[in-house]
Amino acid sequence: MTQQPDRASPLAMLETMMLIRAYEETIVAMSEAGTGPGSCTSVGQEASAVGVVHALGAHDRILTNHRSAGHLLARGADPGRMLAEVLGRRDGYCKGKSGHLHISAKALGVILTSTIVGGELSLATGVALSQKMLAEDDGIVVCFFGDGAACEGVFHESLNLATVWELPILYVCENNQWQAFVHRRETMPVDEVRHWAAAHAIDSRSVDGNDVEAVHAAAREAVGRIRETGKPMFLETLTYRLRGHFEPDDQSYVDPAELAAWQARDPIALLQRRLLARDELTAAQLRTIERNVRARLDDATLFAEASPFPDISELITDIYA
Amino acid sequence: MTQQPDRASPLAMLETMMLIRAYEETIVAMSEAGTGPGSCTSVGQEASAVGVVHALGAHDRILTNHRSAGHLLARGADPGRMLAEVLGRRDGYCKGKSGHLHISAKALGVILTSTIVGGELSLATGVALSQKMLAEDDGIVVCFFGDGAACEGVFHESLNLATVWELPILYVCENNQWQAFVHRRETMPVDEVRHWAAAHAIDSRSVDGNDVEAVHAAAREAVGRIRETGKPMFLETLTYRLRGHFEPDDQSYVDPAELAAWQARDPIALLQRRLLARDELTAAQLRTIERNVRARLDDATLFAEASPFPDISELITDIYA
Amino acid sequence: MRTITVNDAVGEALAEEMRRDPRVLIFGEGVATKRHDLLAEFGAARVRNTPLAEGIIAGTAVGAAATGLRPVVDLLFAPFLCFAMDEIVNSAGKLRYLSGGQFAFPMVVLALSGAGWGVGAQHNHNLEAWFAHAPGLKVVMPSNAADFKGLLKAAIRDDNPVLFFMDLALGFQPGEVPQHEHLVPIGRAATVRGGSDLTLISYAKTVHTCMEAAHRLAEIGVSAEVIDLRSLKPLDEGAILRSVGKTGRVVVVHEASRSCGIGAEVAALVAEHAFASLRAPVVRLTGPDAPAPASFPLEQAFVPQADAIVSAAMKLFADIGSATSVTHADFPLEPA
Amino acid sequence: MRTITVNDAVGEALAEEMRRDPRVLIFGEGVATKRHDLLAEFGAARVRNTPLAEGIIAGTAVGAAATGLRPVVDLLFAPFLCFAMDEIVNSAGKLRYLSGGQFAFPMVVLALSGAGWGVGAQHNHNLEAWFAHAPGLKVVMPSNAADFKGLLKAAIRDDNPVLFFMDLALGFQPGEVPQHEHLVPIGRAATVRGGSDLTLISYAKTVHTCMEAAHRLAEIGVSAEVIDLRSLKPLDEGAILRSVGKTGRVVVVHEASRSCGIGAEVAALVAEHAFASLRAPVVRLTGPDAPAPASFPLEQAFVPQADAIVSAAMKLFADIGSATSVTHADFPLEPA
Ligand SMILES: Cc1ncc(C[n+]2csc(CCOP(=O)(O)OP(=O)(O)O)c2C)c(N)n1
Ligand SMILES: Cc1ncc(C[n+]2csc(CCOP(=O)(O)OP(=O)(O)O)c2C)c(N)n1
Ligand SMILES: [Mg+2]
Ligand SMILES: [Mg+2]
Repeated sequence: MTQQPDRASPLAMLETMMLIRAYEETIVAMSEAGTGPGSCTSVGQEASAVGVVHALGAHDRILTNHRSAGHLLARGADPGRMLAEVLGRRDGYCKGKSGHLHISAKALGVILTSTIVGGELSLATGVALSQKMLAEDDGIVVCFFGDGAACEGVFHESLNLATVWELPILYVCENNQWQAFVHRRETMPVDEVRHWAAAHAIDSRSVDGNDVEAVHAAAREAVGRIRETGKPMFLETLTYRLRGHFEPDDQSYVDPAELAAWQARDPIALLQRRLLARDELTAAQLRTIERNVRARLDDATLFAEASPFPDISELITDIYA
Repeated sequence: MTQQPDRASPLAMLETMMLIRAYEETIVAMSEAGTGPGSCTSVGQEASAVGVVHALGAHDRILTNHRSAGHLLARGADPGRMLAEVLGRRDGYCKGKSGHLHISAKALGVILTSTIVGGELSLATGVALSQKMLAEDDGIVVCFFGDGAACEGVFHESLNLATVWELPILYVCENNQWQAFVHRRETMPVDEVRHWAAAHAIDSRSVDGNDVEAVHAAAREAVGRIRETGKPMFLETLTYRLRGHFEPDDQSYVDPAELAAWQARDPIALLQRRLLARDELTAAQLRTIERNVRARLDDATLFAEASPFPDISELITDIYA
Repeated sequence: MRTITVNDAVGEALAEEMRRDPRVLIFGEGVATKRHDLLAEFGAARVRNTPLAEGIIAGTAVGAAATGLRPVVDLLFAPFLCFAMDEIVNSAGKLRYLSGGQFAFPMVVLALSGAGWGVGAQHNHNLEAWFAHAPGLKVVMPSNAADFKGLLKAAIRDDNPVLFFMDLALGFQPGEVPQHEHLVPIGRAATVRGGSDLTLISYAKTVHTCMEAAHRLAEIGVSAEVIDLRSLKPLDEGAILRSVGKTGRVVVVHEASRSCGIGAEVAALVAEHAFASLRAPVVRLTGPDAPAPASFPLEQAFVPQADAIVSAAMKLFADIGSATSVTHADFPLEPA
Repeated sequence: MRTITVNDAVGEALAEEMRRDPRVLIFGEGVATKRHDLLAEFGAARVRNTPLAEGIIAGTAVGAAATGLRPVVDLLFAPFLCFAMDEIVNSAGKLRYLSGGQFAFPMVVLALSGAGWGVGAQHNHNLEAWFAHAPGLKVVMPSNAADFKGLLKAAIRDDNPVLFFMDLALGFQPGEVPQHEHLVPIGRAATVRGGSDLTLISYAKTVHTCMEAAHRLAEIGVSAEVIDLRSLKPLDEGAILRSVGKTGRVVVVHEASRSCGIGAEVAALVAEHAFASLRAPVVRLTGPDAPAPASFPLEQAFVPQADAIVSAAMKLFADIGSATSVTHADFPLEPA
């Protein structure tokens, strides 16, 4: 499985990150205007999503959770169909039945999104078992989850089974320091989930989750190792949830100093500054990307808002196969 | 909380261990004769039960599981009432409703025995919370469970909560190498559960579970530390299930060499040899203990078999408080 | 009397009971963050955030309840109870019995469910019937602010595990709540409207839909009695049978799915114990046997509506011999 | 035809389906140890022991089913399902729907329950109704060797999650099973005895109790039809309604507790859709609303007996007006 070289380029990653941000901002605007529902945005966590997903091959599979927009868009999901899903419309990836919380897109290999925190961890081992037993290639499984999910017992059950059965899974813990309205430090004795993972004899690392190049390098290495050994690995992206848990959220319970410190490390601004400084990006290019992204989101919004609601008869379809 | 000095003496511990063995042999004999049900015996694990329980004070509380006879007897439970319970009789600790799998004895501080593997781990934190918030003394909670239970996610949830809330719990993992019909090595990547426990920032140790003096020393130290700090500790007793999972069990799936090696380390024979060698026990004393224990079990059997079955009306009592 | 919302009624019940009894405490994911008034008044030992792990939250409550505390745990949305079933069903529900009565489990589990937020089936699943089917538990699901307050206070004082289900759509609904101490006994239904021709039986938000239907039925000359079950276990069988004994016609309405739901229990009870009084088929009007969709119009359609209740009721006055299936939105009977 | 035990029928079904379809695999705690014949024939990749963790066993099955495998998982005793509810109910049951039909979940969950081993309520709890109440699942619970085999094979071939409950007491019961390929469609009840005066409806081991009762009723001139539901979801509503249409009298019998059980669903169905045919109250005869005790005589008393069925049936021929409560062993209606 080879990577399209451009997917791995910092510029490609920047564009995807900016697309994700613009998408989430669109959702927030709709929610504020009362034309869309609340949602769990991935603002601040774009580097984690893009760094990992841009390191995957076409046959790899992804499981994700309630904060999935970044993973889906990085995988190439159409923002129009995603928005349509968020709005509960017929052209959404799940015909509007999911709404924003459990969007999956089988054709893109985005399998089994669960909004039960920990659900994705319980399912990932089975998807990896299929990869191992049925796949003709060396496809692996990436399972995205949060620091909160790591507190559910099924996190340990999943890692243990993956170890014992030697399943090709990259566990990506997006440690954004928050678990809904509870700070991570209230729920675990250490700062990094990787200590828990390592106890399962899994190769476990953490990386600056706001530095997309660092995430991408770590993910590429991990993916390569998993293809080679068939064994699971654990990668923790240390990042921050810059907006609240669920829109709207006034974040009154958040320490302003902590928030400000992480805002100063916004992953998109960080990459832009770095690329400008390295002369890999010009101000004009940046404006072009911005315009492209804006245009895609405008189209997406038009598409989504034009999509009709599902017919009431859909209430009882897709229950049984 | 001070210990009765004699409870801590090797001789006292030997006698309890022999009582437990005789009890389990009684159950096995009944089961073979068809006069009693099958059960999960603790044969081979007596040192673990006695070493720990003899280190506790009167206000400490115990939670245990399906393999609980040793813990109960070491705590001073009446073998007659235990046998009556196993036989489903009215004078059993639970009026015959439990049978052998979930015997609890509130008056002895043996709280909430669960035969759902992992159940005791999910309950221990609450009992410890009561000790911490309500108790006038420095009572602690001991939670006994097996290596299999450590595979349930709730093991990790329990240890994590105990750490985060600083609960006075001594977790005692009786690692007997078997999880029903599956060898421990098939279910975890390391030989000792303590590696999993340590990841929760809990002071975690393992000890030769067939050496009652070693277990007792480790338990006393742990109990003292918990009383001092209020924080949980983890103690693993490395031992072996000398009989099958549940009577009758031909152990055809067990490696005979492994079984023989552990039989050679039978905790009772080991202590007897050691005490005889140290001149702390004479052959005559040993015979006396044997006779005492035998007599207690004979009485217990008579008591249990004489106890009537509960009245059918008991089917619907004790459901609601 | 004064008017407060359901959410405020819940807050009052918690505060009053914590004030009254120092053994009462509350914990759960975000409880200390969200209920800062309780935290301020009762301190960090009695108002606790937890790690994100429903199993150990519930298990801790069970262990604490057995040994002298009276915990209330907030497990957020009903589907998350799926991670706490062992602790609630196998431990809290059974260990009193299995121990021969040595332990009691005075604890309350709070959980939200029902349509209204467009979050789909992993947040919205009406699971109350599961707990009515399991031994040793009590289950309540109120419909108005006064009952929320009075039943929650009673649940906290009860020596048994009580599942307290909160219909999400009711949270901001205002209602009159007595100023003084207000307790509602568990196990007692409320006849919220008297009537003589037929009985509408429901609980939670669909009680209001039944009231609307009853109002419309009155306009066309049909006198409908409306019973709000409030307690789903124990069920107030006397109140149900008395009403049916009078009216001879029943429509049971709830949002939860039909198969083995509370409506099945009520219908079966009536078919056995009020058979001689029955003048028409016992009709259930329930949510479909489907996961709850997120899409707004589908989510709305999931919930039984007053129109459907009125037309189901009207059919009961037709000739019995010709009485045919009346199910919500005419969904097929079989899932396949 | 030849006679084999229920356990052997299960073993045959597994072996035949694994032979037929390489995507079928089985795993669980001790599965590879206990089913060494399957291990020998199909190898360690398809017959696996697991760590002791029901949640991940079930979750792995769900993930595998969504992506091309057809797993069978053995979760041992039904109460252990409490550790796997999220995976079964929130994932397997809902993710097809929530994904707009993108995924299917062809998987089978095996679980034992029922009296007969004296192991108490944490091993013995008849939970089948929970899964009949949850969307997206199928539930079967056979009563004889042939149906065990035929339904298990059908369950493995079904593209949906199927809960396969095995009544513990039946394991060693012999029965005739066809030599050749034998499939029993899910969703179809069996009329195991024809009759005209009343219908006894049951499933699992109490089908045999109903047969015994029918036999005794025949001796006193009452012709009882006996229906073995076999599938609890989908329920064969047609078969139930046809029989009641003929007999006008129904007793539903099961070991599971009454409140919101399968019997409630059957009774409610009849009370709605066969009302005009009913000539007597619809009676349920069930296990008490109690945890299952270990003590032998209590455990036996937990299960509905033929005596009680006969006397419940006889009461249905008394004057309707005087029909009174007929519940198992005359337990009080309310739990309190
Ligand atoms: C089993 C379960 N418990 C609780 C919730 C409610 N909830 C949704 S997201 C969330 C926080 C999750 O934290 P984390 O896993 O760190 O992910 P993040 O939201 O930070 O991305 C909670 C508590 C849930 N959806 N599922
Ligand atoms: C949740 C649950 N799963 C499975 C079982 C069946 N079971 C009873 S004991 C046992 C093995 C337990 O192993 P371990 O915890 O090591 O205890 P041991 O029996 O070795 O003392 C199993 C699988 C159970 N009782 N509960
Ligand atoms: Mg987080
Ligand atoms: Mg073990």
